[in-house]
Amino acid sequence: MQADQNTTKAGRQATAAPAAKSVATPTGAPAIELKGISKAFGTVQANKDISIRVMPGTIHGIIGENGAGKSTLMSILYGFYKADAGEIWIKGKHTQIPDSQAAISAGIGMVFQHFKLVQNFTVLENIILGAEDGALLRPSLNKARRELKRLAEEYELNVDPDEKIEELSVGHQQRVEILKALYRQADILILDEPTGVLTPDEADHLFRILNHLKDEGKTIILITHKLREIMETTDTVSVMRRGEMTATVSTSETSPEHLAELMVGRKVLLNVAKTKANPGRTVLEIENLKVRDEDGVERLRGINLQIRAGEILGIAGVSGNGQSELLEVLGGFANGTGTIRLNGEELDLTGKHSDGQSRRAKGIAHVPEDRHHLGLILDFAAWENMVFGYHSDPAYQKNRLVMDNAGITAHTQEAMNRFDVRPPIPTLPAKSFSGGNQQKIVLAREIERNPDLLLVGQPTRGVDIGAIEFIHKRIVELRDQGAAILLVSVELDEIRALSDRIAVMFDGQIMGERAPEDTDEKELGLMMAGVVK
Amino acid sequence: MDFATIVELLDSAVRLGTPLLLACLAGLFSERAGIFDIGLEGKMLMAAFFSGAVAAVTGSAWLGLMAGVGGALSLSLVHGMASITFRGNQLISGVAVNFLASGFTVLIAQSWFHQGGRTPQLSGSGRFEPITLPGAEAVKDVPVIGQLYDNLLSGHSILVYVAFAMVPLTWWVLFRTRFGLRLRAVGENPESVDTAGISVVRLRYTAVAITGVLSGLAGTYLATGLAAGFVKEMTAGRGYIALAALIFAKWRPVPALGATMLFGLLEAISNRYPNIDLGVVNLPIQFMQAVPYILTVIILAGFIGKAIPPRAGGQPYVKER
Amino acid sequence: EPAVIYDLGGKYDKSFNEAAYNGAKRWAEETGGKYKELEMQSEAQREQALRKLAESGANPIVMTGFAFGDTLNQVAPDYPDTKFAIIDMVVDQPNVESIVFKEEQGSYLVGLMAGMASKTGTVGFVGGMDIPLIRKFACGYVQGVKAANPDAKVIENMTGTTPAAWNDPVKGGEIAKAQISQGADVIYAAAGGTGIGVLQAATDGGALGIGVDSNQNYLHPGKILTSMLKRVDTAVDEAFKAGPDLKPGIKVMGLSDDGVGVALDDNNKSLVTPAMLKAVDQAKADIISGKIKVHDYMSDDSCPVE
Amino acid sequence: MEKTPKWIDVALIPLLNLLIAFVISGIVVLLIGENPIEAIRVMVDGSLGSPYGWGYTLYYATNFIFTGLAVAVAYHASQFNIGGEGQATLGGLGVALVLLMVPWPNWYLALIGAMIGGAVFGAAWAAIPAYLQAKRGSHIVITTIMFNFIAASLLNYMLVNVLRPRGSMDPATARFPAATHLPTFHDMPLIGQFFGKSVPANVSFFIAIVACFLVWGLIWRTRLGFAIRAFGRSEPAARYAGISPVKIVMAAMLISGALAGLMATNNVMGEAHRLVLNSVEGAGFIGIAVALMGRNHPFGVFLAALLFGFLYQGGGELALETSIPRELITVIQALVILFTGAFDNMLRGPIEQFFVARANARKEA
Ligand SMILES: Nc1ncnc2c1ncn2[C@@H]1O[C@H](COP(=O)(O)OP(=O)(O)OP(=O)(O)O)[C@@H](O)[C@H]1O
Ligand SMILES: Nc1ncnc2c1ncn2[C@@H]1O[C@H](COP(=O)(O)OP(=O)(O)OP(=O)(O)O)[C@@H](O)[C@H]1O
Ligand SMILES: [Mg+2]
Ligand SMILES: [Mg+2]
Repeated sequence: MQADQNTTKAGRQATAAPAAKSVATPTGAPAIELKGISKAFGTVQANKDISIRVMPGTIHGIIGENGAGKSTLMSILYGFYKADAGEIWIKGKHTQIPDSQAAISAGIGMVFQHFKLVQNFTVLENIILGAEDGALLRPSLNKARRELKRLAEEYELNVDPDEKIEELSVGHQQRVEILKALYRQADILILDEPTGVLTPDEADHLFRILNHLKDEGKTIILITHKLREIMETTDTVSVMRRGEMTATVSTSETSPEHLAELMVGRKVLLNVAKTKANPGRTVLEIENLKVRDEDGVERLRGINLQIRAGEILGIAGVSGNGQSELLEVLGGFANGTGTIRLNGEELDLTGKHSDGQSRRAKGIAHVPEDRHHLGLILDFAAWENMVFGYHSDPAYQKNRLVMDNAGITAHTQEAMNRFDVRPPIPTLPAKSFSGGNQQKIVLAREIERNPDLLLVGQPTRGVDIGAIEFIHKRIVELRDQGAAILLVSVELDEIRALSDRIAVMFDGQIMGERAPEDTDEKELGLMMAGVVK
Repeated sequence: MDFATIVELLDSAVRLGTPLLLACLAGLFSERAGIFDIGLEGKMLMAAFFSGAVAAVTGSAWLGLMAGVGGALSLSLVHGMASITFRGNQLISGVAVNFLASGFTVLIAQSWFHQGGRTPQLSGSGRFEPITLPGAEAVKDVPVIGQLYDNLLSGHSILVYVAFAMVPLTWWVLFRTRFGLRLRAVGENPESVDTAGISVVRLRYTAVAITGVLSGLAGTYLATGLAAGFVKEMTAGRGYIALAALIFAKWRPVPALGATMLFGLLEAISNRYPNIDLGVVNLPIQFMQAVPYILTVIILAGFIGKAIPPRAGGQPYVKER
Repeated sequence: EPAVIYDLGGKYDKSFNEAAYNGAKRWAEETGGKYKELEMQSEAQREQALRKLAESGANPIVMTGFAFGDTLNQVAPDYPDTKFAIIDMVVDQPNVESIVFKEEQGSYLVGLMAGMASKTGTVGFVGGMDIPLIRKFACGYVQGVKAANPDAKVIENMTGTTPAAWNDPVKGGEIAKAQISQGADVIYAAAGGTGIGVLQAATDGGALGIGVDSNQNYLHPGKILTSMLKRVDTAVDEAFKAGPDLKPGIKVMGLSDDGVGVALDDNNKSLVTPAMLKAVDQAKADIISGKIKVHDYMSDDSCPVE
Repeated sequence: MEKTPKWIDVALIPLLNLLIAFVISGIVVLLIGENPIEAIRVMVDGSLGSPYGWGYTLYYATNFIFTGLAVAVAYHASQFNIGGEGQATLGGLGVALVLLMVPWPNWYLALIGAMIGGAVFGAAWAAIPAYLQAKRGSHIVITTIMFNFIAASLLNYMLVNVLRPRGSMDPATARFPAATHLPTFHDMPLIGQFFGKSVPANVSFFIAIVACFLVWGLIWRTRLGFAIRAFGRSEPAARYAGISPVKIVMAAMLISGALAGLMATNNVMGEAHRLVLNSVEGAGFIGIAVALMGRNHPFGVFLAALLFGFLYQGGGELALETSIPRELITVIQALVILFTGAFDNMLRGPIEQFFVARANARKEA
């Protein structure tokens, strides 16, 4: 779930650009043509009347915000979901794709955003699954072993065929997925956000392979959030927004700014009105913080940081470099070693007092990265979510036994009004609110506590522009009231716009600190890649 | 304890372990495919009843066998519909299946035979009689080997040999065939199977059906091999012990043989020696009866190696929320 | 309208409860009367069943099995106008007739036959629930066996410690098989429904079985040496006949009044030798005359011959 | 999806499922050659048609309220406790020990003692599976099943080898002293005149009702309840909020076990006045059906317990009056669990789709 979702990186800095126009396609039958595809999940319309054509031997990019419907569309093409309406044409032929078997027969292979591998099977077993020749395994395995060797040589796709998937790195697992498709002789390959989980090196390797495949005449659809990748590798690109296909353009005729605007639907202005910080006493001091995960891998490798009252420290970095672990330790739900001092007082990192309750009692508020899994109980009403984590606070108790539900509801009503949560109905379950409004509920809960230290992870992920502006404003306000704020975001622009200081994390370490005005995207990018200290 | 006693105990363990073995392998297929099955008890009971009833009426153990398997299959279908088609809670479904069998068998038995919820006593061809293996008579007096052959290996009903043959067969199917590969995959990650173009639903129904057949054999053996007819609640918790054995065996066929035979031996010992005096403590019969359950708890607690169930086990496969 | 309540084994246990059922049926056939009957399904239901019948006006109410004792002791005073009869247990209430049998006497006779029929000199006994009543059966049996063959060995096993032991044929069969492998060639099953499995296993294993309570010779003709008859049927029949005039107090049924005995019929004719018949008749006469004293386990909770 | 009105979820779907279960049960009755209408008449008559019937119906309902609440409380912490049977068994042992070892002067002091005994023993029996789940990840369903069997063996041992009075053949304890007998409905002012001397329904019924209110308050009004529900809905979120999984699993299961154990005040102390084998009679399992039917809400549990009390008593009468065996209830119980539990989506799917379609149509408009 921690996939790197660099939603609208370029979008935020986009400026005016010419209106979108579909490019004229070359002659010949398209490899893929979708006509009028629609798909609803319950009341969510994930795809609305989508049409698209992809010419053979090209790399076609698809971009769009979180939840725009990209994965859904590709899953329909691959027969994983059934469309409610629409037609699929493959190589000029109207093709029914009721299930993945049909897609495979039509020469389509797909590498999903979340890999579909059997963890305790070997590479070989995963490769032949569903593509066995005959009822017995041995002949299939032998054949696959030979074939794998050939593919490995041809495409630099080396993996040990007898290794179990769970022993492989994410990058290698992805290779197995690509090998699976190639083994099935796919000539149309769909990759859903393949680079989100890769190191820059691995990503480069992947694109070399993709280009190689393209040169062989294969057709590739690439979903990504990273405009740079689109610009560097694709021939054409489609943009999706809220379930609709807003445009398809030739990559050579567009610019990142233009794409960003297409993606978001309007010109994007992102000026956070913010005065210069006025830092006071040191609130948070972290010394030599180390964290190991369940498998014993060191996720944080000696972090040192300080944050003062009235300043925002932004942590930039590709996701998966330890940011989540940092927030978890500070938030009290992961253990670590080292020293953390809040207002000069040392925090318990392993013992009885290293939990969310104790942290909150000390004045640490936390807007978690993943609001659905951590920040909210989706089945709880808004009023219950508004005190979630603070439910033991004496202010919310009627007496020693029972909670003051009526009081909490009234308090929630006010908070919802102040934070412009729509609809402002405290009794509605959290799952009934849209993503942006859910985020506002979490923010309201944490900010209204007037914490000494606010931890914020990805505060605007999947949130629309209007809400983004509002959320940023509240964070800055809190800073101006004298709180120390630790901001973690994979959106460089957000980091740059909000932070008073920027620290870059790579591989569990702080690569260095910069003042936002003294640095640029390029330098930060190199630091995030671990190249520059 | 002399050699003859040991052979006799082992012989008894084989008889008592056989229904456990069949039920355990039954559960293995289902759970390997990701469908938890705490309804083994009910399926065995259903099979015991239908096999007993049909064998009593027709006088044919083989017809009884078919009826028994049919009875267990029908409950498998119920469990399959609940957990595959309607994506219900597999544990709740299993509980319901057990109750259904426990009530239904007595209800029908009473209505058909008016013998207080049991079937008439089976005799002759209504039962699976012991089979004497070739040469058993001849070698019977040869010490050790002959005794083992005559007493332990020979003289069981056909279903016992079927059960033992099922062990290597299950292993082979699971690890050497396409079907086995897919079955294991669907229990670990159904999406991998789905995206490989294989129907998760069909695969899981097949697995559940195999479970029905095997638990049908288990119940049939109880009523027509081990005993001579159905009496109410005659499974007496054996389905749960089979489940315990399955966990004990970590969902693998060969260890399943070991686990079920161990539990069979425990039962044989407690039949023979109600109280076991270890000198220091005197183990009462109630303790002996609880040993399989206690062992299972210990295994589950991870004190003797961790038992990791198939990863997708117990969860319905839901594509669209 | 009289009523009978069967214990957990159910009225078709082919043994104890079935004997009661046969008695009730016989009464109905002879008198043309109607009676109510109930089968216990669980331990906790006893009181409700008893009260239900008493309140419905049934009189007398006969129940089979010691397990009703405690409950009856509670319920009987609430229905002073109803007569109760309980089999196998003594309940001291003014409206209760307690019917007990001298099972040791009948068991002695079948033991005698077993001792004579055994070729290996080893015989078996499979009891149901481990309670003094069943030990009483075992003790009489052992005495009979020893009377026929002082060197004979008797293997004794109980099926369990709870009422479930009355209804576990699979376990009964396993125990019988174990006894056969230890050399037993005659096995006496005093275990209610469990006995069915014992007799089956004995037949399968080439040993002779001995049935109990009802005449079970027909279950495996030619393979069952005899059955120890305990005339629960007579007891029920008589209680029904007495109707509301049932005489409270203790009624003991033994050899002298044919309350217990051995079953001889066409099914076991081939197995019973004239010598056996003679020995049984002699022993019977001696017991009635008091020449042979068969020890009653329940009189002192011990068995002198073991 | 939340587009469906609440009453559909809490009333319509359970009732429809119940209806299906009853219709199928009726078919089963037909199948065995009996008349289902007559069967229903006998059941209604025997369980609701007289104070005698009510006395038993409410007695059984009391058992089921306790076990149903036990399942429900655990369920709110997403723990599926099917160990109610074993916990109630141990509760019985606790009650018996308390009543036999202490010379209680009167019933209400004895009741307090018995409640503590039953609750502590029931909770203790739930504690081990709970601990193993919380600390070692052993699946609570399997461990509680195992603990049901172990409880049966333990009780068997205690009754046969320890608690059976000398000379008695029953595997049962001695009678509890008369001072500890609970007042039945017959002994109560006002209502006493309606009920016969023998009705088993007793003051425990009111304790069960109080328990419903307390559980309701616990789950929806207290901090602990808040934490239990939060943990039950999302374990990661609960950890984020600083709610300790171990504490919640333990707390919920201990309360659950205690509730199951409290059942013994009704059946052991209130009715049998001694501890016999299998005194629980499957009430622990019926608790599952009751909780499912009652949607894990104490009020729903109360209604469902009444329903099952009716089924149980009516089924008993059925066995007395007709030739339909008592096992019919087991079948009905199974069908109720099947349809309200496992087959829940069968109706829910189409019904929700209907409402989604309606919502979408409205959106279009
Ligand atoms: N299986 C599903 N069941 C219900 N709703 C779904 C399902 N999959 C996706 N959705 C919904 O459909 C919409 C489109 O989702 P989709 O995954 O296609 O977006 P995406 O463009 O791939 O986003 P991301 O960039 O986050 O991967 C979202 O609102 C999502 O919540
Ligand atoms: N996982 C989900 N489960 C149930 N309903 C959902 C889910 N995700 C979204 N919805 C429903 O879909 C509607 C649209 O949600 P979505 O998050 O796509 O809104 P949005 O248009 O992106 O708004 P925002 O910009 O505020 O995020 C919501 O009102 C919500 O009811
Ligand atoms: Mg996606
Ligand atoms: Mg959104």
